[in-house]
Amino acid sequence: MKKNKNKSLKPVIQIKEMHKWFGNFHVLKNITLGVNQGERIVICGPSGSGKSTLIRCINRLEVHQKGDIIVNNVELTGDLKNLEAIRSDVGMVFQSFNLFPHLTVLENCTLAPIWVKKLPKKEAEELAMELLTRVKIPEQALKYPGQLSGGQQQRVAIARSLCMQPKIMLFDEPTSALDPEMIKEVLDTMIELAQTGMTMLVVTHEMGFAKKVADSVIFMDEGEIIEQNDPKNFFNNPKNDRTKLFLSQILNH
Amino acid sequence: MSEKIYKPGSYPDLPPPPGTVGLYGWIRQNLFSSISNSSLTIISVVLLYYLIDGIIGWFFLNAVFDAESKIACRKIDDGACWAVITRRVGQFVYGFYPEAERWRIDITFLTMFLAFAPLLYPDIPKRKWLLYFSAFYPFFAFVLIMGGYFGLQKIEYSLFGGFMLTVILGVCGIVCSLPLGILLALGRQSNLTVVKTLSVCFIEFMRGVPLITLLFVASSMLNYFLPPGTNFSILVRVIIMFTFFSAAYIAEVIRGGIQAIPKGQYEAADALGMNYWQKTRFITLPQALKISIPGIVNTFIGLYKDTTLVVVIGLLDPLGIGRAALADTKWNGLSTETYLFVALFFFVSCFAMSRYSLWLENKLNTDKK
Amino acid sequence: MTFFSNIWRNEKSREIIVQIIVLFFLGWFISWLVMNVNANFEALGKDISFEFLFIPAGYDINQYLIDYDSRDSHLRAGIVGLLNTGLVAFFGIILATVLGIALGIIRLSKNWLASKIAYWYVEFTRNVPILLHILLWHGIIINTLPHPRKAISLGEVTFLSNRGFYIPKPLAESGIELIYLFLVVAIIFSIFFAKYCKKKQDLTGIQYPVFWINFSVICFMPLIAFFLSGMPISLEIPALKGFNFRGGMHMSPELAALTFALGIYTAAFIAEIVRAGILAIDKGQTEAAESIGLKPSKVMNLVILPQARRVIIPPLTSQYLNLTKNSSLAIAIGYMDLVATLGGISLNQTGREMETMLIVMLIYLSVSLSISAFMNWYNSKVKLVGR
Amino acid sequence: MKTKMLLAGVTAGVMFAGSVLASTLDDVRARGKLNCIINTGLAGFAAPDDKGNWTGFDVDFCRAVAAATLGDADKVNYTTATGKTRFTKLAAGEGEILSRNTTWTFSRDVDLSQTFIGVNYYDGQGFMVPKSLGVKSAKGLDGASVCIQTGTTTELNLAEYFKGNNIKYNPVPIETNAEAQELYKAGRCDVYTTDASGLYATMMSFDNPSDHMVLPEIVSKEPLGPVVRHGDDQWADIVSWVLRAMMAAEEKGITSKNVKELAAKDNKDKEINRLLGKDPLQGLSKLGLSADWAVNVISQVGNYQESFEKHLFPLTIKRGMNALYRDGGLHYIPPIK
Repeated sequence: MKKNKNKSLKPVIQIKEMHKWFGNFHVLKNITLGVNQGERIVICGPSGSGKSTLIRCINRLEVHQKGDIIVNNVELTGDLKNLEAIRSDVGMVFQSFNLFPHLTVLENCTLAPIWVKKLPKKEAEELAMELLTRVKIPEQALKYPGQLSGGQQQRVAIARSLCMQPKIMLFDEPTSALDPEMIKEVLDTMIELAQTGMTMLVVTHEMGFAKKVADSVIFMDEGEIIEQNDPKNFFNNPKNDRTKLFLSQILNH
Repeated sequence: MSEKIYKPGSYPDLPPPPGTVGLYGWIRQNLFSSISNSSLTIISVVLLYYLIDGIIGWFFLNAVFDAESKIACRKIDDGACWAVITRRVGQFVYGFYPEAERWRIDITFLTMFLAFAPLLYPDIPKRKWLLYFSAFYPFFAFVLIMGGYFGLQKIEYSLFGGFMLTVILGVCGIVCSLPLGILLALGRQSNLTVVKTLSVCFIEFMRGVPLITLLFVASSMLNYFLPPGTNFSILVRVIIMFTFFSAAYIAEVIRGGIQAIPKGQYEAADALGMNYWQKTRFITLPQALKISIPGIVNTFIGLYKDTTLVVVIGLLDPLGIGRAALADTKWNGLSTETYLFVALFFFVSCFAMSRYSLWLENKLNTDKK
Repeated sequence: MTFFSNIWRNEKSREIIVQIIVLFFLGWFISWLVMNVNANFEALGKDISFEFLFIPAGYDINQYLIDYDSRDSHLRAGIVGLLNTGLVAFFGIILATVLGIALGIIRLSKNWLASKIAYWYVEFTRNVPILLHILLWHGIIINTLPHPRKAISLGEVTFLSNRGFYIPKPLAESGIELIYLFLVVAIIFSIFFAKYCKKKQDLTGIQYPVFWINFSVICFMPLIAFFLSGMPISLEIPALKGFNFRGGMHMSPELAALTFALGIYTAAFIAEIVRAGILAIDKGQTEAAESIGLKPSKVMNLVILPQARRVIIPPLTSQYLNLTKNSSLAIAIGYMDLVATLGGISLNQTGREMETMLIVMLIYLSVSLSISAFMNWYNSKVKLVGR
Repeated sequence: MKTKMLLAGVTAGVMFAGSVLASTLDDVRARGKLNCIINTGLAGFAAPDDKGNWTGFDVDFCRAVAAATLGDADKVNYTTATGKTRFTKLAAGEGEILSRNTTWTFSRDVDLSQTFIGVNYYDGQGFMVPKSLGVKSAKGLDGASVCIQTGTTTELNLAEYFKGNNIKYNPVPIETNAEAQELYKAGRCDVYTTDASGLYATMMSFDNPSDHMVLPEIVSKEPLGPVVRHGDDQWADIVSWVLRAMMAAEEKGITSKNVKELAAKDNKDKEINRLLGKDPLQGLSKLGLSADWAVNVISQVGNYQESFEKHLFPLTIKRGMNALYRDGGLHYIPPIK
């Protein structure tokens, strides 16, 4: 896949010396990270390394205790108005889909646009259908999530986030809960999304995806960013020993 | 030995071994599978025989269904004297509601099923239209029962009694306690310490004291807490207490429902930028209430049974009507018949409700897959 | 203006503001209630005072576990009532537990008929209000049992009549100390023996029938002492004197009816809890236990019951609590419990509704709170360790 | 959606029954009905018949007050109360009158802040036993089980009497008369004690009344009468003069049969004229009653004697203390002037 070379260098996410603790446990240590508009970043690392926590801090699902996070020029603090603004600009896709089981696929997609963005119902539904078409499941619109396969559910979840017309998309291990034959359909959707120039932060172990799409790959361990590099260098000559060990473990099985 | 090539489907279906299917097989498996099992069966049969023999004789064969008085009953036969019921069945059902106006109660209760149907059976056809009726029903029922409007004769609370009173207390109690229970459940799950503490205190207090003491409060002390001159009818005061009492239990049921919702649901809603009330309205409550319906029905059954306690503060529910009947010279001494009749009424209605709750639970289980 | 909007927009300060508003309304509401009470009491010429607790009650109580006389105070009458509540709750809980567990197990029995009978029994009892159970049992006891003069006697020492059940009362004489001593020794021995056997099994794998050995030691040691010391226990046998039996231990029809009604009603709920608790254990647990070669009795004792207990005990405790609260319906048949003494006759004689009901409610509340505290402690203790 | 509907239900559930800021009489008139608190069931005094109408001696008094204030004896709502709940129900404003064989005592009058407006039945606590027991005096009741109706003065009288005579007994406290009756009949207790009137009422309800007897000892004074709340003197006066009017009517020979006739003509006895509205009664307007109030009471309910005969004679209760003063009883009526 051809990489998108003409990206603006406008930073959309700036994280500076950010720390986070769960009780006494220091999960994130001195994280500094900048993401430019249109950049695609893949975060990998062993389980428990804090990568999920990191991206959850970006839309304040987790509250960081020290340092700054600035998203779209708005600083994340306890201010509720700012939070609302950030959350409608940042979409998130979860490992376990988290679709609302009591609503149809269409209702899942229109709920937030109608109530948070205050779109008229008709407009919201049109937008939702358009995005469902984009993730290739418009025919499932009136079904309930429980009636869909895992891959389909995850694609609905992506469409649901896109309905808020976000500027940034966060993916938290979007394929880990899926059967192998469904991983591809989700990854394809994500690749298509990447081609539209969306800013994406993806926590995943799918190294194929990283090689294909990512502008840069981050390796985390024990709450620290160990290494950040473009995919070619990251996979071919990792600098850090821990990165080498990690790559040898996940690539050689 | 000639080699046989196996082809799928070529082996014939054989009948099962004898004695494992059919009536005989069923009896053998379920009643006489071992020595201890067989003896249990025999004991049960003997027990049942004596029970049924005694009961049928007293209940039906030797019973008297109509007579002038207890003495007249005893002259006819020595079984149960159901005349105390048949002669006063109107009182047992309607209390002292004027006879000419009883059709109003009949209509109210018949339409009640129509009003509840869309809430209790989600798959009912034309649900939406019925829901409008349900919303309108409380006013309809209130006007019809109380009167005073549209040329209907006004009826005083003190004439209410019998099963009608039971149903009114139960239904009003549960309908009023649902919103309060929901608020309490949300309060108990709230991050705000003050709100949480208040909800916990209220819930634990109501669940900690016997209902009878709350009814005493309703009957004797509630007025002290209101501005001088305020005067509620005892019926309203009792309904208030029932509401508080069952709201505490319903809050706990709904809290269970809320806790059963996976954390991911809230995270997804957060990520979409919803605020607390939007999350509560669109995500938490629809899911929590659906899970809690069987629990709510069970709470209702409990409340419905507890309405008998109002007899202690002098209201004439079926039990009170029964006791008033026993105070009548003619029927004195027929307590077993009276109590059994009331017990039977409660059994039939509560059993029906618990079957409904069971059906719903199974349905929810299959829905979830 | 911006200052206030900033405060309102901040997560933390918004929470604090909301809580202050709630507190303000709460304070206003409470003071409104207090003002109303004051105004009403002034209009009626009443006051709030607990002095009535110390004036003579003036009425008699038919059953007391501590000495009581009509000249004792209302406070003492209340304590007598509280003890009576405790007594009936104690008997009721024992009956409900035994019956409930038996029914729960019969419900799961492979015998279709027995299981059906248990099923209908449970349905019949739990769908009829407890008050009716109490009234029906009371009616049955006083209407079907004979007058004391025609009492049913079992061996001329135990009597059943509509005045209740009379059984002989053991009276201690000199020399009884030896029996107590032997009992204490037996219990201490059992504890050490159990520990010893456990250790022995851990080390060598040898298993002893510990339960049976300890059981017989605890039973027989006091019995031996009883004969050694020359049988120092005599029985006071109830006898018909005047209108009633006198002497012996007596269970009044009200206590009996209440015990039966509460026990039988609660047993229906306990049966369901026990059944659900056992069914809640995954079938795979039994299969796994059988596949490693455990005997059926060991499967039950070592695998199923420890897990089922965790599921059963919390709802069981709340049933016990319900039973205790339901015992307040004693008032309907004239059993003198807490509600009938302090919240009944005392209230009525003194006209102190506010004070008496406050005391009664606080007592029930503290009982139920301490039970739920215990339950929380138990839950946290047995909680499965999970990720 | 659902929550909205439920809220609608709540609004319907909150039903005010009006307030009592106005005078009691105005309240009753505005409502068009008198609220009267009566017994849950005591033969002869208050019990529902098979048709659901309350009848009895106490019920008659409610009817009389309704006749005097509203002109129609049927305009009464009956609220039932047990011995325990009656005072609180009255205090809570659930009725304007408590007409439920209630004993007039100092503490009830003063401490419980109620107004006893007179005595309509002189009673005393007695004991009923089955004749087969062979007891001739209350002093022979040592060791007996005694059924008591609670929420009354009964348990105090009993404790005092037995204590004074050093007799041991086993009290069985009961909430209502109906239950006490059941227990006594089933032999749960040897003795039933309550007001003698109640004992006679109970006895008559038995299959064989002659198998039982009321012991000669009357251990207390129980003047029974209607009660109203403290604080509305006008209302207390109305209720007390309704009671006196019924007794005065008996004294003057006015009955429900001849009251219309007497009211129409000029009687020699000026007291009759004043009572029946022929001659003006000073201050009647202060009570807020119409001139024909007593006519309404007597024509619709009857005089004291009629009510007594109708409800209490069937229980074999004799007039005794409850006769008029001139017949040797205790009822002495102040002059109607």
